[in-house]
Amino acid sequence: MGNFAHAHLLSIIVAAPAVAALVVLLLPESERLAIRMAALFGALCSLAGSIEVLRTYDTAQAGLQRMERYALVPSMGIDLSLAVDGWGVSLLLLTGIIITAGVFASFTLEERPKEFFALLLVLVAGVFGVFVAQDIFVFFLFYEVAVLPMYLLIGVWGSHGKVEAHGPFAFIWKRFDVGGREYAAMKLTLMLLVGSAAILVVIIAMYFAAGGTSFDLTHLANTKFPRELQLWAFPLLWLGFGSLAGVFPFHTWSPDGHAAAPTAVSMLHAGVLMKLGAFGVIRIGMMLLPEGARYWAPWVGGIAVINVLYGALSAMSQKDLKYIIAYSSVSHMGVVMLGAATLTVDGWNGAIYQMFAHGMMTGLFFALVGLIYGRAHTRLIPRMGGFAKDMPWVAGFFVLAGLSSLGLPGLAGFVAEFLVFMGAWQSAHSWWAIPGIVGAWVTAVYVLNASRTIFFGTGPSDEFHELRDAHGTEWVALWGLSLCLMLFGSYPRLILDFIHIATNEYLPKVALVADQLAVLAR
Amino acid sequence: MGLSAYLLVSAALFCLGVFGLLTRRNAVGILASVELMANAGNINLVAFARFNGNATGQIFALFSTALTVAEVVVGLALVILLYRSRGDVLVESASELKG
Amino acid sequence: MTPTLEDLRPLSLDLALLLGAFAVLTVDLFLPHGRKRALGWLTLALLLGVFTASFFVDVSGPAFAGTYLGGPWALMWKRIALCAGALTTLASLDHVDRHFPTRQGEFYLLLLFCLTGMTILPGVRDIIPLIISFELMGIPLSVLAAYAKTEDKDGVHKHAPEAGLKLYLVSAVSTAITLFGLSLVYGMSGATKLDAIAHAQLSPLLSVGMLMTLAGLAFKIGAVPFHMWIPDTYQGAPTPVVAFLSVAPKASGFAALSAILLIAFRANQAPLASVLVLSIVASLLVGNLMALPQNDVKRMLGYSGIAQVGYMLIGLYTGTSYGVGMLLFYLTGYLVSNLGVFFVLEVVAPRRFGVDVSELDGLVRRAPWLGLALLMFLLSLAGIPFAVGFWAKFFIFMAAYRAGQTWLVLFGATMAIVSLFYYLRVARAAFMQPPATNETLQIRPALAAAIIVCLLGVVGMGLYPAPFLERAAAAAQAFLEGQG
Amino acid sequence: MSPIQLALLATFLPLGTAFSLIVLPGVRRAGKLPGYISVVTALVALVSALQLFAYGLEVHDIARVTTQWLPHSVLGASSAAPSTIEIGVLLDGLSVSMLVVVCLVAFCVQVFSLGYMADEPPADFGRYFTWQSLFLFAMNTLVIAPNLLQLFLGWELVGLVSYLLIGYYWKKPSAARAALKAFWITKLADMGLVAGLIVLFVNTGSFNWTGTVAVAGPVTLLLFIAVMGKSAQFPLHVWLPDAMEGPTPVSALLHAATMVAAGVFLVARAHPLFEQAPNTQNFMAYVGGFTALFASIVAVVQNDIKKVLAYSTCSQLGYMVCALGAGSQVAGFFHLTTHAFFKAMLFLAAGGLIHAVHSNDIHHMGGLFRKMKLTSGAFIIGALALAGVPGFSGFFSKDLILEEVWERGLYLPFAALLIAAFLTAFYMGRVVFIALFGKPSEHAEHAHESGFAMTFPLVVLAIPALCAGYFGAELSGMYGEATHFHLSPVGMTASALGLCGIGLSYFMFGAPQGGAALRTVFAPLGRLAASGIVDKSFLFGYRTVLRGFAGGIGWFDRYIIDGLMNAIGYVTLEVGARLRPLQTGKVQDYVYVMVVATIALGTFAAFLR
Repeated sequence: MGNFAHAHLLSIIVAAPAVAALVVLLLPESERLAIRMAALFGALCSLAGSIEVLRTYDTAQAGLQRMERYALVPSMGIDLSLAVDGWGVSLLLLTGIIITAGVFASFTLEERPKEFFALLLVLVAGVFGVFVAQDIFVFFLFYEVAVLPMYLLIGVWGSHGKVEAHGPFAFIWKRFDVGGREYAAMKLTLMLLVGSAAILVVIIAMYFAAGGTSFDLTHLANTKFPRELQLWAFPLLWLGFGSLAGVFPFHTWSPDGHAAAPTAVSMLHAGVLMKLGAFGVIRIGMMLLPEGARYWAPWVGGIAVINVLYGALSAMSQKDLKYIIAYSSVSHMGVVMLGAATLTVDGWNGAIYQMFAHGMMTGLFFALVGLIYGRAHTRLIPRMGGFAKDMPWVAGFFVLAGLSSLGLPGLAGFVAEFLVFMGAWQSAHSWWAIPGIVGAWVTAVYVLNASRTIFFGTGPSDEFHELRDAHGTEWVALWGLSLCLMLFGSYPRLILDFIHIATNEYLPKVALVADQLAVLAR
Repeated sequence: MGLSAYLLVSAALFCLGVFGLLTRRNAVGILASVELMANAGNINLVAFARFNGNATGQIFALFSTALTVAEVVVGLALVILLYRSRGDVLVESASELKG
Repeated sequence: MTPTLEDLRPLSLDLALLLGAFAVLTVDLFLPHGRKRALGWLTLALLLGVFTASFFVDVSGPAFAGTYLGGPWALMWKRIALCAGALTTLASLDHVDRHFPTRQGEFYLLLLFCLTGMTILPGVRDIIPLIISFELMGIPLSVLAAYAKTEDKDGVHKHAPEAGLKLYLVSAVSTAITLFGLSLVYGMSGATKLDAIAHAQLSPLLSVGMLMTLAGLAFKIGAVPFHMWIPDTYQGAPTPVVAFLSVAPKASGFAALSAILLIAFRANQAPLASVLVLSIVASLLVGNLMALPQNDVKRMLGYSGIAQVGYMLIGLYTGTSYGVGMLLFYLTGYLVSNLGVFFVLEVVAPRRFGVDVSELDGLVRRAPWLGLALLMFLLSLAGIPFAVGFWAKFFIFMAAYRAGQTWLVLFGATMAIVSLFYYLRVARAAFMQPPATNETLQIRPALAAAIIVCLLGVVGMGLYPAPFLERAAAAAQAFLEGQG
Repeated sequence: MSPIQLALLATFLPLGTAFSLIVLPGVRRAGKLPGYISVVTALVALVSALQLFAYGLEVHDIARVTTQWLPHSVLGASSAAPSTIEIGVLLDGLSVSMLVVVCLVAFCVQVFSLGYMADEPPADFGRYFTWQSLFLFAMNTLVIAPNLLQLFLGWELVGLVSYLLIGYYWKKPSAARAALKAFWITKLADMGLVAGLIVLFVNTGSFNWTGTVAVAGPVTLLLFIAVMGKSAQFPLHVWLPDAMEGPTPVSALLHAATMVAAGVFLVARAHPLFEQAPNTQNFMAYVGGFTALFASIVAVVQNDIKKVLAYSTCSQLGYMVCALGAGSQVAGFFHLTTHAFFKAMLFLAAGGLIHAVHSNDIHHMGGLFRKMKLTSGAFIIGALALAGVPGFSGFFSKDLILEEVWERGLYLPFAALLIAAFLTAFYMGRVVFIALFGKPSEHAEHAHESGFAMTFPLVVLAIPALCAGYFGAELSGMYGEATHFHLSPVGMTASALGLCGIGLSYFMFGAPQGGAALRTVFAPLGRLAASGIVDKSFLFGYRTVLRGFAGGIGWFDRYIIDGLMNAIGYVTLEVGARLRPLQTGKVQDYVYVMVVATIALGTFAAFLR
């Protein structure tokens, strides 16, 4: 048994949530505790597996490890092949942490917990799958599985928030229930699937260009695709995956989606799912289409810079707490994309680390926001004030998450942002670093301003009589994520060493030629 | 008489059938028009058989006739059904399912 | 060449079906009222028996001097037809027993005739039996569509005659057009064998004939612009019939189209290709866009079916064995998904033939597993992973890309997103709305079994499509290589 | 214990304390216990620091240990050895001296806080000492940094603690705002530090301050921007006066003695870098000189005793920056040291006074000298040191600065510093004469001498405030070249001006019926200061420009970008709805369409061919 588990650890990590989902579905609705425990068990299994993968990853050997391969459609070369590299190791861990925290944060969910946890676990199985899939087709399958449950999760368990109709398109608002959860769910699903459609086209194109025999990532990575194909395919991948990563202007599902989503779903979605998009851009887009990546890198970086500043400024102008955090995700995912676009070691390290750091940070944020919303029954910041009196810990955690998001040293966000900015300065477009740094400051402005308005000053007013601090299982999520933020902020090598190994292995295939070209150009 | 004459007749018959199909309001009339169209095809088959020098066309025509007969039987049954449900056999009146 | 008994061997399954049909007719005469339900079971047993037999009886090889050609291709289609028939029978048992208790025999008889046409058609290599078997499939459908007569005791089926009439009239016209076209084709080529027609010189009159033939066949599958009967008929006909109607003519139509287009017209495709592309684009656009504002689920499914036909036509359009194989696979996937949706509708609204979206409100609260099944069917139709529909679309796209039609892939993928909107609308009603009534849903075991089989098909093929896929590809290859 | 261990002890013990207090709410709320724990921690740190100091007196470069913090490599770089980004401990004269200053002041402030904060509710009291311990950790991290990266880590952390402690009274909206303002403005300036670090690293491959750097100019300029923020140089000084919303001991520790001096420490640390950038140095000298002058002018008209001291801190930091700009690491750092002692003492004493009268206004204090002899005495010693009266520590360091600036030929800053010296003496005199000797106010009726906890630190701090100047040679030897004090005309002038300032203030505020006429001279100055032009520009920049722009972006995103996305969906739906009437329901129409379509497709096919 032990040997079996060891040999199929990756499958187990992916399958554990799926199996747990099935178990949850089979349990009767009345057995709420059993349902929760099953969900928790599934999440914990994956987390433990992720930690074990991290522990046993052989850094000396590097490369892909724990390869598992099962034929799926042999005639077309589709294999269910799983393996883990330095990036996978870290992102698996992130997913494990977030789902565990997510389950804890919504442990006491009252409304239809059975379906909720089942969908949540299915989604997470998809996420795990994406991070370990070594077959581009299977990658895509898992990607879709990770994206789709969102529709129901938001649509059924989401919350409403009205958006006023203004501007030239106001008449459309009247037709749509803008701000409603069903609107948000539909918008999110459709926008993300448009991206999927673009990805699908490129996957097919690459498959045939590589001989039409295999979808294996390594095989494709070793194929030199014609320049023409790379040039048209890369932007499709970038925008396709980018729509999930919140790349401007395809980010607009994010504020509505995150605002409407229930706590655990926001945590997972902003915490892990958006990373899938960025991961896809790097792992599929840049690594398989290096020439395209180099050609489009200025665009990727330029848009990412817009994302960083635009997201931050948009967040600043919001009054709805969830919208602020959602826009901050857009801004921070810009940092990831910026790091990716630099095509430097530091930039890529930073990008992956930012996924990791932002995942935990935004997970913490959404856990807190859910908690505040659950007690205050409003998300409008101007109505709040002085909440720290009744919920001091929540205030503290909120500030902590904010500090991480603005890149305070000692917390995980700093390491990532610093690396990305360093990478940006080393890249061919040094100026990218400047808006990036400014974006971090704007983040400081809006995040701390929000926490001041919500928690500090006089108050709370009489209408908020249900305010109380976190309790029960909520503590686990909050403490877990906070401690992770501090741990990975002060000792980043815990993860960064793994990331570095993979970056060192992958980047030369993408970027070294760029340097050589630059030399030639001079 | 050459082949083209037969073809012209059949084409005319076919067009006549189409015309009737589009202009008749009575379901029975429409059925008759469809028969005209089908028989235009039959004329073709027989004529071609004659000019191609094999009998396959004639056999085809036989089958085709049988086919149209079967069709008309069902069609008339439906017309009766229509009449029973609405009291007339105007096809226009059967237009509640739309959009 | 005189026909021998050996000529009947490749057709043994179809003959068995035909004999079974007569058996049903005979038994019907002796069954008292109130016991007619047994006919359904008899039909089901027959279909399952034939289906099982298809794995043991060798039905390959030519018959009647090459008029018929048995082989993997014909066999695959036969099995698809038998599955569709068996599932429809299973789902119709209660419906027929409740609504037409005295007319059960005819119902199953018509169904079996229709199926016989379907099973014979794919192996036929001559235009005369082709059109005969095609009509054998087609004519009973018109009757079935209008099967719920006005005097039905519930008195709510006044749309049924309209649905039947529309199907019938358009069908008759299309038959006439096909006949006229085939007569021209025969005239210009001097032959009725598909292989022989392929050698004909291209002439204007032949082109006209080909085009008219195609137009007639396009009507059956419901490709734009020959699609207009579909939504009306779907809305007005009894649900189990519609379920069958949504797959049977499509299957036959595509089998016939493949035979005509890829064998008979294989040398003269050029003028047809552009027409086909127009039809594909129009089908995808019209089907998807017009499905968007529909409130009646069956009507919406009608339009969505038009869009699905657009995807299938892509496979045909590529003309490659790969593309045709994927068309076959697509059809298989479409069959289980689409039947599944209609069966769920039958559970939800057994008395009415039109089903408003709001009737599905809160379905998942009233019957969780039914809701889940509905969701899977819808996702499969929309082409979402781990449901068979995804693989189907994916492979169609692969085929299109391989044939150099990158833009079709992009267009098709985009339209798939549009389709998601209306499919999710149904899912939304089932999952997000509060239930309209607290009435518990009666799910008859037979119907439940049919739904479960469909669900297993959707999920099973979604998780592990390889065997089906490889069979479909092999069948298509055999077909194009002239091995039947 | 080895020096490294001592340094780590002094750094991480406070962290341990802070962390334990955070995660153990029971201990944190246990009355005075957290205070005692924290004080003991600070004492241990102080002892360690003193021991290190003893080492340092003998061996200037004690030890340097680093460890990899982040992996790093450059693609295509030929070097086989992986380059890394490091953190660690560097112990040399400069860092151990600073360590002593930090630990000593922190210890004194914490002891003082035991008394000053005694009335706070237990939870808040615990929180206060948690942050105090955290500060000690952060500041020590900064001090023992072996390279600019770690210095930056500490730099940001002290900024964080500053934010937390200014916002200690978070229920007061003004305190919450002040905390925010301090953080925003220092963070704004820190962008320069981040950029500087990155440019430095990318060009040299390390964060060290040694070695020749081709881009020294831009790097130092960027670093200096951060210094301006942290050390409250004009125009980024606006947060410092507001920071006085924090408890007074916090002001003493963070916003007078140590944290704000971090900027000066940075420049002193990175002296080798700055030496390579004469332009930056000149710029620094001018900024420092102007700040010294400007802040002392504003200080003259303040009535809030903490605001006076805050502006005075600004002004003195200006001195230090100016000295560093003149290229004198020794002078700048020496003044940092002396200033830390006497300014901390001043603040603590002021805290004692405030505690006694429950008001910050100097006019409410009047005549406290008689009631609080010890506290007032400490205040007076501090004031004299600050005014640069010969014999007090401030005299020596200020003298050294003026000399260096004069020698460097920076006459304009020199003049500014001289005037500032005069004004410093004047405003300190004003405070002393009004608050300690002035007309007794009714607020001060019940005032009495503070308890032991609040007087003991004053005594401890008074010693270095009085005598630190006499050890200038030894101290400067530790962190630069040994500089012996000598009388010079420059120093004499300054001292004379200082005495004049005191005299003038006595004449105006101390003497009975002091020259009211002379006060009118300062009226325009007062109005200028009260208008807060710099503050208002910042407010305008934030409220109108930044928030306005952000509002615009938010609107654009919601209603244009998102509107477009919605429009796509809307158009699709609308097209579908508009197509519906085509399906007429009349079967003849369907047939018609079929026929026409067949003909059209035929024509199309024929045409294509």
